[in-house]
Amino acid sequence: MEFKTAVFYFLSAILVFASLRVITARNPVHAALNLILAFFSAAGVWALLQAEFLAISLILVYVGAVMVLFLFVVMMLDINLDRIREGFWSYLPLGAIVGLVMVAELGAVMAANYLGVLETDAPQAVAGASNTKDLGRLIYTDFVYPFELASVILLVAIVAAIAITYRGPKKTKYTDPAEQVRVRAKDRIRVLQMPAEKQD
Amino acid sequence: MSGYPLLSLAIWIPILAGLLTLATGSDRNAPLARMLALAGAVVGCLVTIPLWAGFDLTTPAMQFVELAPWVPRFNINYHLGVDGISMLFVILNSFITIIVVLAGWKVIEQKVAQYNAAFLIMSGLMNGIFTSLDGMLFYVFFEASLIPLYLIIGVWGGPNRVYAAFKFFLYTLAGSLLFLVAQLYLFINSGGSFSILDWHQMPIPMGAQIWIFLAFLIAFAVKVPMWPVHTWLPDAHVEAPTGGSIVLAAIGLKLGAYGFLRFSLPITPDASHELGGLVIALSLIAIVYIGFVALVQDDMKKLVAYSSVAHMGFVTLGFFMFNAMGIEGALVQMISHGFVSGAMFFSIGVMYDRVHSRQIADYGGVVNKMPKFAAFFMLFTMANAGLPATSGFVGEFMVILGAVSYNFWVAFAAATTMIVGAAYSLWMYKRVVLAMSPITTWKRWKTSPVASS
Amino acid sequence: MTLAEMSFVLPDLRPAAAEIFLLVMACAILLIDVFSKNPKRTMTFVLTQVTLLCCVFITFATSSAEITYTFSNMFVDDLMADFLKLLLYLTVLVVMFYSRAYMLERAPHATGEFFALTLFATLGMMVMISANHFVTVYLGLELLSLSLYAMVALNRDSVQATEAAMKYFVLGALASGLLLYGMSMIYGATGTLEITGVAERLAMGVANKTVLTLGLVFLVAGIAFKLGVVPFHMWIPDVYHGAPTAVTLLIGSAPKLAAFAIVMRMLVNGLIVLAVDWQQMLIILSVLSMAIGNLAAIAQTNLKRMLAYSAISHMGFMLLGIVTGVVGGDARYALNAYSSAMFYVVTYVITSAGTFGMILLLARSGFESDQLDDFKGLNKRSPWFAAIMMMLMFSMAGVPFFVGFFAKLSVLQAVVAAGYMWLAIAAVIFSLIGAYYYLRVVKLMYFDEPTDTSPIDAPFDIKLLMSANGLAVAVLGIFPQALMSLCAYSLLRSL
Amino acid sequence: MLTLSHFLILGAILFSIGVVGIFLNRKNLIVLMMAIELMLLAVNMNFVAFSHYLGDLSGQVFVFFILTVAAAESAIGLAILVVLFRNLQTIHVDDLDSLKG
Amino acid sequence: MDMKSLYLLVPMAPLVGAIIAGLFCRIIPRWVAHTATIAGVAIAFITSIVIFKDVMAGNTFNGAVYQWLTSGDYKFEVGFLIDSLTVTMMLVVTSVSLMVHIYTIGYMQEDPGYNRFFSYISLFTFSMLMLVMSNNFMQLFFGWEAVGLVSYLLIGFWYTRPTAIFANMKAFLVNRVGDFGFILGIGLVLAHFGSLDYATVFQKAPEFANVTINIWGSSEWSLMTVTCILLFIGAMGKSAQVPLHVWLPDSMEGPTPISALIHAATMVTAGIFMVARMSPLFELSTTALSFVIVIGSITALFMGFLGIIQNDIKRVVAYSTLSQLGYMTVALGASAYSVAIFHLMTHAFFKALLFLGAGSVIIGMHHDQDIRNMGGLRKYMPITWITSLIGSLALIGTPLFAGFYSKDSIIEAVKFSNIPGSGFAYFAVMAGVFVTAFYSFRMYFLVFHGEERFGKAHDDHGHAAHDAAAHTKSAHDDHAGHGDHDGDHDDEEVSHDHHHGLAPGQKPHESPWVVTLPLVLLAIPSVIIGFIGVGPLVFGDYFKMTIPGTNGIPVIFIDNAAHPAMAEFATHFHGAAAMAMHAFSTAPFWLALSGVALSWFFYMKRPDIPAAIKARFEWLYTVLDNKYYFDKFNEAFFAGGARMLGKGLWKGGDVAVIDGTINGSARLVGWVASAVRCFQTGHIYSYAFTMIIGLVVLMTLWVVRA
Repeated sequence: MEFKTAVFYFLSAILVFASLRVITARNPVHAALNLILAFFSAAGVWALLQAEFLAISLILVYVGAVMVLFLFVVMMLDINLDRIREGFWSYLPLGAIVGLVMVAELGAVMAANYLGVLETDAPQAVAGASNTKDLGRLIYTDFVYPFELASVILLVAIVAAIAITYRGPKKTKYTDPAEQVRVRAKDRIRVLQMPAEKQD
Repeated sequence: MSGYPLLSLAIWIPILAGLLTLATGSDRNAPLARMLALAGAVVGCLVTIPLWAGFDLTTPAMQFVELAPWVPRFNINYHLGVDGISMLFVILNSFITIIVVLAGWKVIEQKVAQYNAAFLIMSGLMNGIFTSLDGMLFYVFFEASLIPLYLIIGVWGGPNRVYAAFKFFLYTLAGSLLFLVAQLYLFINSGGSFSILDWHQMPIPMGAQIWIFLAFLIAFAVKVPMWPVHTWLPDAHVEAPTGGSIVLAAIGLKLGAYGFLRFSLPITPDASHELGGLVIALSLIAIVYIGFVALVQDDMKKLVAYSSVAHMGFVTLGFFMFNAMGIEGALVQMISHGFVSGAMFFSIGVMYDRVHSRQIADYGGVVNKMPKFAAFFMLFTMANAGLPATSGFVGEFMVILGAVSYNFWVAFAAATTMIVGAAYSLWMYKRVVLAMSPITTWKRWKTSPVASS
Repeated sequence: MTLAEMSFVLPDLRPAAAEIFLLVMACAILLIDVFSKNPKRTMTFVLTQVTLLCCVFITFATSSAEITYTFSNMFVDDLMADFLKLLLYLTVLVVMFYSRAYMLERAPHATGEFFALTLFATLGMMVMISANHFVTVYLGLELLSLSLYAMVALNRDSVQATEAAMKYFVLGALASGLLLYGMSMIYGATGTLEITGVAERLAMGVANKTVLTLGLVFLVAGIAFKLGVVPFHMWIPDVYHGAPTAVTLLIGSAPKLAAFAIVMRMLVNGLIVLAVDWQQMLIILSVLSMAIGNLAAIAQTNLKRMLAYSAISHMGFMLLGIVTGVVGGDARYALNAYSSAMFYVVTYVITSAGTFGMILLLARSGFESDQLDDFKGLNKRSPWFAAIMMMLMFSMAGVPFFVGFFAKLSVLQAVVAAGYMWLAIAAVIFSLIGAYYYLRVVKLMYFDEPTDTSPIDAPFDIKLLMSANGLAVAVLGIFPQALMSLCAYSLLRSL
Repeated sequence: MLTLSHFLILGAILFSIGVVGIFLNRKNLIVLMMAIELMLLAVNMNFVAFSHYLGDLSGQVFVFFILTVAAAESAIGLAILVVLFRNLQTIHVDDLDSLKG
Repeated sequence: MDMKSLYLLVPMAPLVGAIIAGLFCRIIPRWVAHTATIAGVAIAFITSIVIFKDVMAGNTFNGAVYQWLTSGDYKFEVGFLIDSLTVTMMLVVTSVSLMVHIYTIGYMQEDPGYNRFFSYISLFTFSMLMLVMSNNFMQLFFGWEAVGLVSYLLIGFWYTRPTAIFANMKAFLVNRVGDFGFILGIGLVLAHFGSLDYATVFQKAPEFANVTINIWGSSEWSLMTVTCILLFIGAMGKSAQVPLHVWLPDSMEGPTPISALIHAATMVTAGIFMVARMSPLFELSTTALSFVIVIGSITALFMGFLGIIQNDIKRVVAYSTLSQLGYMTVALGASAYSVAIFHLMTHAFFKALLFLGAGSVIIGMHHDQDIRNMGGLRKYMPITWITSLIGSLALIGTPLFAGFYSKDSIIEAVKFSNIPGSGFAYFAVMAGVFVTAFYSFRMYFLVFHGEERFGKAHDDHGHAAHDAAAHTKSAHDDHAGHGDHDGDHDDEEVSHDHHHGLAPGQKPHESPWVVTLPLVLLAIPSVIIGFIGVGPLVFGDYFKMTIPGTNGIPVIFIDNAAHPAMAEFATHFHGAAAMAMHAFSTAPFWLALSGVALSWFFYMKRPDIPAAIKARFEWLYTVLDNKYYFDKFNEAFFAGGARMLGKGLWKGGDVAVIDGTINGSARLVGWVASAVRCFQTGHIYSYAFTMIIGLVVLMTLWVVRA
């Protein structure tokens, strides 16, 4: 087994283990940390595939930004840890079966069709070519349209996140006389019938 | 004569009049709505008179044909025309509309405009059905006519009206959807034509014919209605207001029979012969079985509804024996049943409006209060029982005679209606019009504002 | 690598003029809204509508019968795109009219954002419609989805709305994952991400069939989620139900056009060689959708939820048109089939906009009017709107003379033409079951006595638009030819 | 020797874990989101691998966009989560059942 | 005026009268109504005489006057066949009808439905004339049903009486059973002969003598037998042959004039006429004739027995009518068609006489019909007495009276008949003579002779046959009950009993001249018609003229080779007078005489004996009193059975199975819907799971395939 393969298996093992921990961890903080670990390993695997730029972006963007955001939210929300484990094991067999079936089928197809595709068969990059540079060229030329779209998506994400969560400054209190005139009695008082809420 | 699109007028005048009536809105304008509706119905009926007058009896071809592309994408044409059979139905329908508007004149006090509009629109749609020479146009009218009747039953109907309305709508829709699929098959296999006349010319292999025939059968059997898909009819009749019952009986049921004539027999002639036995068996069950069921009904409308099923059994029986006598008898029976059952329901409505009960047990001795009515009701009852010199007789007589040459026992079973039909008609007449009256009814009768006639 | 290779040639922007204009305007509106003090957001609203109207003109002006590719073949402009976009603008325009009062009432803080996000969502749909590349499909889809996720949650104090948003988000992300996985497989098998390129590679027959099929399964799953067909429909009822009605209206109408577009782009334009496979998959999904959708709708008490299930069944029915395009390798009927599906979608969008609009029309402050029982005795309260609603319901049920009938007819004839007689029969049987619950709405409006007798309180413009919408259903039902031909014409070149 | 299928199978395993994570997890919505991230990671793995073995960079560009979108998606998802938590005081998956039937 | 117009005039004149009296019954005064109708019938009668003369001169006619409809090759026409048989019937019908019309003026004078009644009986005359003048089966059936309808209307004339409206329904329905067979018979004729025209059918009939048809399984039946039996079933209904006789006694609920006109003289003989008309068909099937003769003889004998125990004056006459119809049927069965027609004619006169006489008695008794309340009326109603005596004598077959010739001819014909069943028939008609004499004179003695029992307070005993409630009203005008019901006694409206009777001390009076005149006019033919008619009608050439339009088929066709009875009988006939002389040495005369004597002994001499016999043979009395339980059986088996079957089919078939299936499938859909709904649990994981399962299934399907 050549070195590269060994590295792959090593990273893969970590990756799979960390991924499993993500979905099985009791504590969401642990899950998040495991996810970070998984991203690191994945970045390693991508490096094996000569996708250096993406490997680094993964760490920078994901681990640096997204996962921190995750952790931040996890910690901000006061989560009731007692209930976290309940009912896990009873669903596991079913989940495992479905998961294994998927893996088996996908794996079978991959193995059957791509086991013969060796790394040496892959078109070798031109010596001295920079992955980052090539990507950059593509993104700013051929992919300029998606690139713009991606920016719009980020803009939407910003607007949306703010629109949803931002409660607004409580300073301005204005009244609208027109609204006040137009108001009707039944707008003021509304009799609600509420079902007794379950205490749980 | 042919300069005017008479058939279009017969279809659209009632519909436009209906919309106009609808526009009068609330019940404050009820008198206006009634007048408008009556005017629409009368004009709608008047335009059908030239059809009668200008009809050329010497040719079997379609007359007063109108042809214009409607949906060229599917080669659906606005193709109208009448032959001797459909012409009669157009006139019958337009005439019945006047009756219906009049029948609801005093009685309907709620949502008058909507009531009359529903009937007028339905009348136009029915004319559309009878005059369509394009399969899809036929279907469109056929199904659209469900809507007004659904509303009529549901809005102005009796206590169990919701059940009846749904049953009516879904039953009929179930049948007609298969009909739609069959039509599409024909459309595809005729190289993209919805023209009924084209389909008449089209050779279809036997296997396909059987399927098409069965699809047609289900659609039209529900509408006729034939046993065992008849159970919507008693419910619909019982719950519908008088006008609804009249239209349903006089015109609604004819649609199925008309469908057999226009579609099943000419388009799938071989399958019709092949499966004629099935239809005949069902018809005979309708005649005998339903006859007995009618005998024991406590509700007048239900009784007449069941008797309608039995009478329509003669129509389908006549069609599928494939002799001239049977088919002509069936045609006569169709027309006759239109008048007779319409009149029966009208009569029952007249009594209902005074006593507010349809239970036979609540009546008796009506003749003492309304002798003229009793005489007319006698006439209709006798026609319902198929007495000679009434229209009810001719059809049954011819179908039975036709049946004898088809098969003796078919005729035998069909002829039992001579006894059973008379039994339920006369028994009802005896209990309702003659005989003594239960005291309760008389009390109610007296308090009724329109007790004298 | 030379400098010349690095040079950037400005792509032809003309075909994408509408998108660019919309994006600019959306950003501008965002900014203007921030500075607008008007609590009724009149400016934002008017600008939004003006933008959409301008887009109508731009698209109309730039449309041509030729198929134009731009942005390195990532963007395609053909007649189908133009037609769908025009419908899209109009739909969104109508949706905005219906929604304005409602949103001002329910989410006054975010009404401006509502308009902006709607525009972004519209942009997303436009991108999807014009996508010729998996990346653009994906980005358009996400642009739409993210906007919608946020809009569902705009009514942020509502438990139901936020719950719906969460569900929509999680399931939507799952679906995106499936779609991406499918794209990756197809990329692996064909070596390209460009849809027309995929088609070329497939036509050459170099691709690995197994991998392609596997990718196809994932792709179909992802698309099925967008269309909302069983078993990828689970989000539909909850989101329709939980979202603010205005958002439900948006989700329930315009995105169906975009979903249809990506079906056409990816499955028909890209993977037509695999038609046998995806047609069979879609047949299964379609039958399941018609069954589950119609059955579950019967048991509903909430009108929005009922309409959600009805949407599922309608999308199932629409798929019937898609699955009959290629018969035994023979694509003779393709135009007929796909244009019937398109006609179905278009009519569904019109009808669906009307029904949700009706709920909005009847909703008041503190009263959602989304329960079936809220429609009791509507005929007494307002005969006109009861009649409109009745027309919409009968159109949904496929009863003539309403446009829904011709939609069903055109799809069914495609099915029959393809020889799937059993499929046609199954479809009509499920339509029959479906008719029941539409009839029930009519029953509530006409046969029952009203429990709530308050008059209908809605702005005049909405009433007018609502009437126009209802009448459109009837008028298109009487004269369906024009729309049918448009559908067929717009697809003619794109196949 | 590393073959393409190595990477693809790794991607498949990751994808399955992500998928299973979504429906196995009945506890925490955040974990659900993480499972989604795993799925996207698996997709990215596929793209990168294919891209490498095909010698075509567009796969990697796609990954780039997926990462961008995933980040935006997370932002919105977390925003929804926060609002939800404000309303429900919980992000327990089981508690999200006011809409059903 | 050409003959065709004259033929048309015969039925149309009464129709016009009926229309005038009927349509304007509320406007026109009574005299207009009866004048118009009587004029109509009188015109018909006179015209009939003219036509009779014409026919005698050999001018027969067969042709259509109106084409009703055509269906394929078949034509349905209204047409007339005028020959000796037709014209005989026309004369009988119009003359009796005329008498009844006149009589009605007196009988119905207090009835508010006066105009309506005249309209009905004129309408009936029209229908009956159409029936007898028809030249085809369809018109025959029309007339057949039309007379049934009018009979229905007239039996229920007093429609507030429950018994009347029950009786009319019963009459109609039982007749419908007959019509059921009749129409099938007509259908067979049409199916095989291809025409409904008498002449055409008779012409073709011999070709079909040996044709068989497959009715059931593999058994082949003779076409003519089946057809004739079916046609005869129609006749059984109309002519009240066992077991379809049950309606006739009940039909006595109608006013007496129509009992005379319809239920004695004309309508009930339609069946006899029809079979005689169809003689070219019946002659081709000995089996059918055998069936006819057996049915006829059962009716003749057993219905006579019932007459013995009746106490209602009209019912006695009614059972006698049944019995006499049986005689006619026996004659038909014995191929003695001419004898049957002859008896029909004589019977029409003397039975109309008896009924009208009974009616006169009823008027005199103020509508009490119980003969036990009468007695000694001869003093008070002399004309009625004499005419009734003549009628009774004619009925029992006193030599020289009309009934003698016809009845003895029947007995003789049966004696010579050789078809299966004629032996029994001979016994039955012989025994019938005695029975007839006994009950006729029982009635005669009880009514006109002996102790005066009227004017006493009488209990309701004996009214059982009418099951009327009580004598609550004394006013006559309540019969018809309409028009004058104000709100006050609506609620107490219980039963308008028609039987009021004389108040104590009141004496009966002779009826007015309009009543007695018809009695006298009918008494004349009752005496003489037999003497005049027997020669030409039974043995002469009268019925041997050719049916117009056929190739020499006589009006009454007898296959002398197969059925030689008439031929043989003819050899024994040596003139009317000789026949009367000869009678004193034959059994029938002595049987009749002993019947009369016995009744005199029982009811005049020793009135205790009948009571003793009744006590001794209680069971026999019960059987007779219940009319052999026919009514009870019909009520329980047919009516009850039909109702039960209907209920069963309705509740079991329609409601349970069909609606059960429909509603069940709707419920099933509903159930599935709520089950489907359960899948939408509201939990994200289950949604995701569903998606994944869907994905895995699709994947599995396609990967496994690949």
